[in-house]
Amino acid sequence: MSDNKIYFKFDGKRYGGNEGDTIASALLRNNIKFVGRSFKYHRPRGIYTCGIEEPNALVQIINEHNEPNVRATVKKIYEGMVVKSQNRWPSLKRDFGSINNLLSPIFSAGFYYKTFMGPKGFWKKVYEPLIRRTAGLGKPPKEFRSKSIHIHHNVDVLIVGGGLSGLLAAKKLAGTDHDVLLIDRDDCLGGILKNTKKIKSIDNQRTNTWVEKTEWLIKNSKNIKILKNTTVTTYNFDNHLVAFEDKSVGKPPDNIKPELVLHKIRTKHTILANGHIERFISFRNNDLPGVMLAASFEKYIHKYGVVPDQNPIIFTNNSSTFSLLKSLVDLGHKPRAYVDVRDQKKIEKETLELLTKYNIPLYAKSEIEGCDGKNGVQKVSIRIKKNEIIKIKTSMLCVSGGFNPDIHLFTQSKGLIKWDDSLLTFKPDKSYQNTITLGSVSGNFSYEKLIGEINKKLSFLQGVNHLESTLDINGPKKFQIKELWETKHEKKSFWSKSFIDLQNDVTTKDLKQAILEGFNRIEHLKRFTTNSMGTDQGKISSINALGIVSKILKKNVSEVGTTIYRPPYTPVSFSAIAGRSTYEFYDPERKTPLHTWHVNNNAVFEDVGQWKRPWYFKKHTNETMHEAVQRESKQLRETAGILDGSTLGKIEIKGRDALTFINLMYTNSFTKLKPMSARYALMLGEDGMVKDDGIVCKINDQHFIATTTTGGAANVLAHMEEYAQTEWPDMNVYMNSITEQFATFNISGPKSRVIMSRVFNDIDFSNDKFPFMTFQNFNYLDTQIRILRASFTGELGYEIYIPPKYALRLWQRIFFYSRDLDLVPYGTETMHLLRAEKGYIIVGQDTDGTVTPLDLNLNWMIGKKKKDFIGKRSLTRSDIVRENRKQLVGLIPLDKTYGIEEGQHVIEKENLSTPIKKPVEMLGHVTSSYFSPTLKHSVAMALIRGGKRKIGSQLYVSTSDLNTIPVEVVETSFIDPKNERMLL
Amino acid sequence: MTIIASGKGIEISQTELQQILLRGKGDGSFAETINKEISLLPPSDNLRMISNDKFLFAKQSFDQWSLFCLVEESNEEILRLISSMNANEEILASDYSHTSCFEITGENKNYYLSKLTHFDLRPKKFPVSTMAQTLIARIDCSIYHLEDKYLVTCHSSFEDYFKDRLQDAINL
Amino acid sequence: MFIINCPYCGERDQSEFSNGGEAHVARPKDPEQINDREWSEYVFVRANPKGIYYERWVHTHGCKKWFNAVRNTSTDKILKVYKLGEAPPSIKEFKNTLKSPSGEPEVGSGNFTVKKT
Amino acid sequence: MKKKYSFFSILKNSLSHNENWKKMWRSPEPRKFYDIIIVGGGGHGLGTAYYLAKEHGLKNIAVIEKGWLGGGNTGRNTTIIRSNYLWDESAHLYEHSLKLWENLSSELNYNVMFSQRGVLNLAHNEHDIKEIKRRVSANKLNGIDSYWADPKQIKKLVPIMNTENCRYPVLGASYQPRAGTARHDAVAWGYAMRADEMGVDIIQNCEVKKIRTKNGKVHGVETSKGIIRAKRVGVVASGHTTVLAETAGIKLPLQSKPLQALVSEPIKPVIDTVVMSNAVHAYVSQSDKGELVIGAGTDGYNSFTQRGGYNTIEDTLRAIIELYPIFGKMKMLRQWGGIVDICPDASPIISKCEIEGLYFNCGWGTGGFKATPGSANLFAHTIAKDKPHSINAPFSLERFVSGRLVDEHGAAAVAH
Repeated sequence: MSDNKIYFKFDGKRYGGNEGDTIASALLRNNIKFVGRSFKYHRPRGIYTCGIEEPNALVQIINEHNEPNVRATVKKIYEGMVVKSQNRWPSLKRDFGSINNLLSPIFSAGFYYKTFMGPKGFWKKVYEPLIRRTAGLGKPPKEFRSKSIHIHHNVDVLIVGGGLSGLLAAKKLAGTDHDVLLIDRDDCLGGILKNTKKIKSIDNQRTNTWVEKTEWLIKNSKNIKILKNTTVTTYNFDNHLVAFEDKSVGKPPDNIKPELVLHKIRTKHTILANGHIERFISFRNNDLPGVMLAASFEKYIHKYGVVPDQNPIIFTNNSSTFSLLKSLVDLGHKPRAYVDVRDQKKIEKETLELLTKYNIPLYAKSEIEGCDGKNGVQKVSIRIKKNEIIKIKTSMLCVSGGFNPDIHLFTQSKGLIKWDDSLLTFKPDKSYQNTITLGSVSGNFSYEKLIGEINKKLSFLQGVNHLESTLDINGPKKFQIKELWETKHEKKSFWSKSFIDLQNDVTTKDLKQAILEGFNRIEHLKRFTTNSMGTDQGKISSINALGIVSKILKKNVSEVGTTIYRPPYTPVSFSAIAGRSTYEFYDPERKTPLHTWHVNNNAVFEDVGQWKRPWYFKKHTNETMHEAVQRESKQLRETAGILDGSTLGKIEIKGRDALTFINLMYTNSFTKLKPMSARYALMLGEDGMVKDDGIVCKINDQHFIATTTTGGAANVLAHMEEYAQTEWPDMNVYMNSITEQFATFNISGPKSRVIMSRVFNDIDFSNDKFPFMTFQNFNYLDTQIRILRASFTGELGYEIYIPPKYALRLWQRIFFYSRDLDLVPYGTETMHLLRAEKGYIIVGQDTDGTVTPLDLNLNWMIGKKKKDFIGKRSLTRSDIVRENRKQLVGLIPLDKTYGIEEGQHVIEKENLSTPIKKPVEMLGHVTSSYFSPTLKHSVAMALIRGGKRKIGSQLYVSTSDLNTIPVEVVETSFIDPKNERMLL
Repeated sequence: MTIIASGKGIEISQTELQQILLRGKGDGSFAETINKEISLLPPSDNLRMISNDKFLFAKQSFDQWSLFCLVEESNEEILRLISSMNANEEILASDYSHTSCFEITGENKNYYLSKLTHFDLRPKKFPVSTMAQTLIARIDCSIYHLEDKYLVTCHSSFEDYFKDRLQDAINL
Repeated sequence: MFIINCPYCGERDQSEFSNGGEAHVARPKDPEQINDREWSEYVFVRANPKGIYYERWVHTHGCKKWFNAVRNTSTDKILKVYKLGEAPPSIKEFKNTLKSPSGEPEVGSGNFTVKKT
Repeated sequence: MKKKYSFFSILKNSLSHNENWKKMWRSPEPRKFYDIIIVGGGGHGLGTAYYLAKEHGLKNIAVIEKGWLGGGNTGRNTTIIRSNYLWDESAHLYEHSLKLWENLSSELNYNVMFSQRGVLNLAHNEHDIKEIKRRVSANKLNGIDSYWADPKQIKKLVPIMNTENCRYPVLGASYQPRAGTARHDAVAWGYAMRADEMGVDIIQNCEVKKIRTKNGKVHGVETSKGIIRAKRVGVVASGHTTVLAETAGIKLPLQSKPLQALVSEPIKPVIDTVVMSNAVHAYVSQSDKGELVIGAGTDGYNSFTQRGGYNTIEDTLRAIIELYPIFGKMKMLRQWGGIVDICPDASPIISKCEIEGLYFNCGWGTGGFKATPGSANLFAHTIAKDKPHSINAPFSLERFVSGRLVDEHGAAAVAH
């Protein structure tokens, strides 16, 4: 075929469409009207609208995404697109689920709350699986990592909607100092100018010409940016709006370019010019394919050049359908009938003239009772008098039940709305934010007044242009409507239905039943019937539901109120909201200056916060973690080991009052600590619970360097800053995070002194010159390093602090100088094992936010003479001084071949019944447990009730398979309790 | 200076700059101590930057400044500077030279950065010779508006991630 | 996501800040002198009003400075921002500010969208 | 007259075109005096009234609700139910509740669709593993069905989960098979209906403005429908509890924060288990309608606007597609916020206070829905007997003074 058609498949059959066609317009072009099945009753459904408000025509696109629930009325076709109808099996025409329609009388509103309750176990095994099988519309999508980006805008004015009002507003702002963003959800600007015949000309120009010229003017104004194919979905506080732009209009998806762009807009003023949405009327079988909203029908004609049907019946309760009538007759098509609810006297003369001129039957003061047909409209019943119904054959019925200003965004902004008795709808009343509504969204349905409205409402903006335009309007100038929400059925039947929510299959009967059962509040009604909870959020029907309900309750609609319009305006894909900070960019990997060395030396990494830390180093590919850790630990205690400790937090603290400050932040006292000495320090929260620990180095009374845990680094600095700024602003103290300015190596083991002396041959590392818990600064190459003698392993040890640039070189130098000494690089797991052997705690493992220093036997770390420090007062509360609190103890299995599992509980009972029926009394839990390669048995720490007094006694530890292991309660220091190795 | 990405009216390069993070009261004694060392008075207006041919000096908040060496100094000299400043007990000067620095130039730099940050880069809100601390690509950054470019700094542990994000954004 | 006007950095998105709870709760000068109940009130109890709230914020992803703000917790409107050490503005200053976005009850939430007539 | 629901009642009503259903509850005008007033018509409040009438045989009870029944957090949560809490006190409380859930539909003769589809709490790092293993062990010894699941078992339960190729791989999980979800609205409606049948007055659209006290005793409440006297008043007003407590001069250690949730468009079933993750913060289940129900984290500031930060929604969906890449093309249908009242130790308060006859049930934070029947049942006991049940005794106000907190922060971070 040599035409320039775009070919796509729908349910396996190939069709051609035009460029710019949506799936819906292309299907209509091919005379396909039946496109899907409904949610609950599996009734045949067609194309109801021509846009975002579509409740029915949801399809699945079969491609790399398998995107479900795509609105056929929005999504544009591309060459080779494969489209499938949803919620039917095995095929659209023969659908097994349509049996539900027969059962519909018992599937009444909320029926599931009243049954499926017994017998016991049936809900889980029988009913729910059955219900779940019927769940959902489309099938799950496939994994496809599309690239969606976010773009932030900071502007002065945002205009939502590039239709007539939006364009005029933009014109008013063109060339001014305001930064303006104009957004339209269509692929072209113009709105009703493009979609209807409502305006004949503007300033004596054809509407299309006017739109083009205006767009050109806006584009050249430099202060206005236009975004098309972009839908504003969310209106947050402080004029923060979110919109998504479809970048793949008419293109298949790829994962190279962004498919969707999420625009996050912060603006000073928001102009909502986003128009209105036509609503329907409920009548019998108002869901049949072939029923379509009138303005949508007209949009297909003008925007897509498709006439869905040449001789439809038009059914209206208002003046707007003139435009559709005019569009049809101008093309030489003749509607089969024009049904108007209103009295002939009330129908506008322009409409009457057209009807007469083209000899179109008018049924005034009449209504559609219903329509019939298999898989589509074939016959329409018109109630022309109270008891007289006539039937006319037709395949399409165009309905207009009036218009709703599209107030979704306005209410999201928390603006107040009010009911308008002449328009029979809600319209904006009072803005809450800097929000201006223009045109039909503001409830102004009269084009004559539009220029005046815009000039008036935007005059407060500085330096704006004065608009002077003349609009030549086709047909009735004033919008007129008569209330009609629902028409009466001819006969009462179990199966006849008028729908109020097409997507969720909610009927007007359901509404009545809900009210009968007491759900007379609109939110209850919504939740009980699921009305307006579909993917369209009841855009064409929710006001109708209010109309029907208020009639039943005999209240006015304002009293009934609306449900809350919840963002987003229209569904937005998760990946668009997530943006680029996902997949490979989900969260940063923080790397130490030695990261590459670790990778090259077969480190297996552990995630500690955002940091990547070597967990252990694999000596050879078959080495297990246990083997590696045992090897590393053993080696270190025999010779020496080196750990990359660069992730530990480091805070430099300085100021006249630094000493006072440090004394308040930590439990320990630093007053008597000599300069160039260090102390292991505990930090508490104000609740007295251990928050962090680390080593604090005192340079002098005005200058300290504190280290923190890796995970606690940011919090500790923030904690210090908070107290310094808010509680003691008069204290002269400053702190900088220097975590990233120094790499840290921890070298420990009996050979560490030899290694250090070889690497730094001009430094005296002897016990006298370099005692435990002191530090010194040295020049190294052209920089400075700091060496601290400290240990977390219980062995002789040193910590080196060096600027990152020099780190790798020094690290390699250390290995070079210790090549005959079996220096072993070790990771965090070995560090944990070694410190556990020594009985040192890890904050966050041996503590959990409920542990005080007293519970940890760390009373010695509390500066007794200090009047105050953070958390001190809490330590004397009644529950904190209770003797029977959980206290840290050591555990050793009586049978040394048994391992103790971390996280298991310490109990007094030897035997556990299985299954456990009655709670077993637990004394506490195992916080740390490792197999000690040095001692050749498990060593564990546990927090147990009254632990201090239980030392020496025998207890049991549970296992994950609910056995127990007898253990002895011991002190926590398993190795070298006298610290001889460390002080070597 | 290494170019890490370019095209579409943007060029991003990585650079190394010696930097000192200064804390202090900002009073006369503070200014004097600093001035003695670098012959430049610290800017007194918040978020302001001043510079001479050797230094760029930015005030980050009421008690915090960052000082960049525009001409590379010897390391010893930087350490000497820091230690002289620290001699004043009411000043904390920390060597911040191990911070990752990027320069972003080109006429589309604002549009480009709008893919990575909500920060309002319009010249009327973020004029030349001012600085800001904000989030770019979810990372804490400082951004300095120089005549025709932005200087962006972040902690070096985030460097790989940040670079990847910078490159990614240019392509999308 | 509202905007907070950091006294040092200017207007920034709320996502750059962390909230520090009620403002003007001074740490007891001499904690040893107060009883357990008073101490527990200091540690655990903070005001939680619906309406005008004096609170603390810190510009976590900016200058890291703390400051105070007056915000209406039923509208999330920040009515005033002031530096630490500055005297708190009198509550009278906010008498005429909007109590809620949509005239909802002061105690209840309601979340009305329709104007009550 | 007692309403009896069954398949036959549905069939019978369908034959009369569903035009003869009875009202589920009355809409009475408030009386001048009640023995007991429950403030707050959510699941907890309605349930409290139900148990007061049913288990304690008390009469002359009113539930006063400022809006509509179940319109607060009852109707805004993500409906997760589980009892695998760390501390004994919490485990007993939530297990008590879970047991009541298991029989609730039949007890109320109203299907609350308690669906025991199991809950997974994921571990993404060594610290998570340690925390979860400890919790699983504690649960087991407390007689709660709780298991450690390795990545293979997780993958079997949730094949769509990305356990390996992500920033924080899934290293394991706790699994509680008896946990699950329920239809949140139905719980409120079911309790309301049965409480109403026993004579409880349910008064909607009536806002309590003040709790009246006299000489240290509760005296009644001031409402938008006038003063109503009462001997005892139980406050179950979630986010607004502090506002009410303040009117009686009581300061509670609670902060009200926004918590958001969202649902996707409905799709055919693809995930049958409830999955929660702390480190990759999001929780998800799929409703019987096919929507993915997704919960976010709380925002860090106090607010009564029922609206949170958009960045929180963004972070939640980043986490969701990190764990379930196939959801990239799912669409968010609705998002909303609730106001949660959070205690410093992330555990609730079910307690008397220094005013005689005034009781509080609050501080459920992000996890109150699961506790609905248990909380209601124990609160009813506390009010009826004027002293706590042994299960809720640890959840007193006094614990903040003594320091005997029930710190569930570990669990609370995922306690939704």
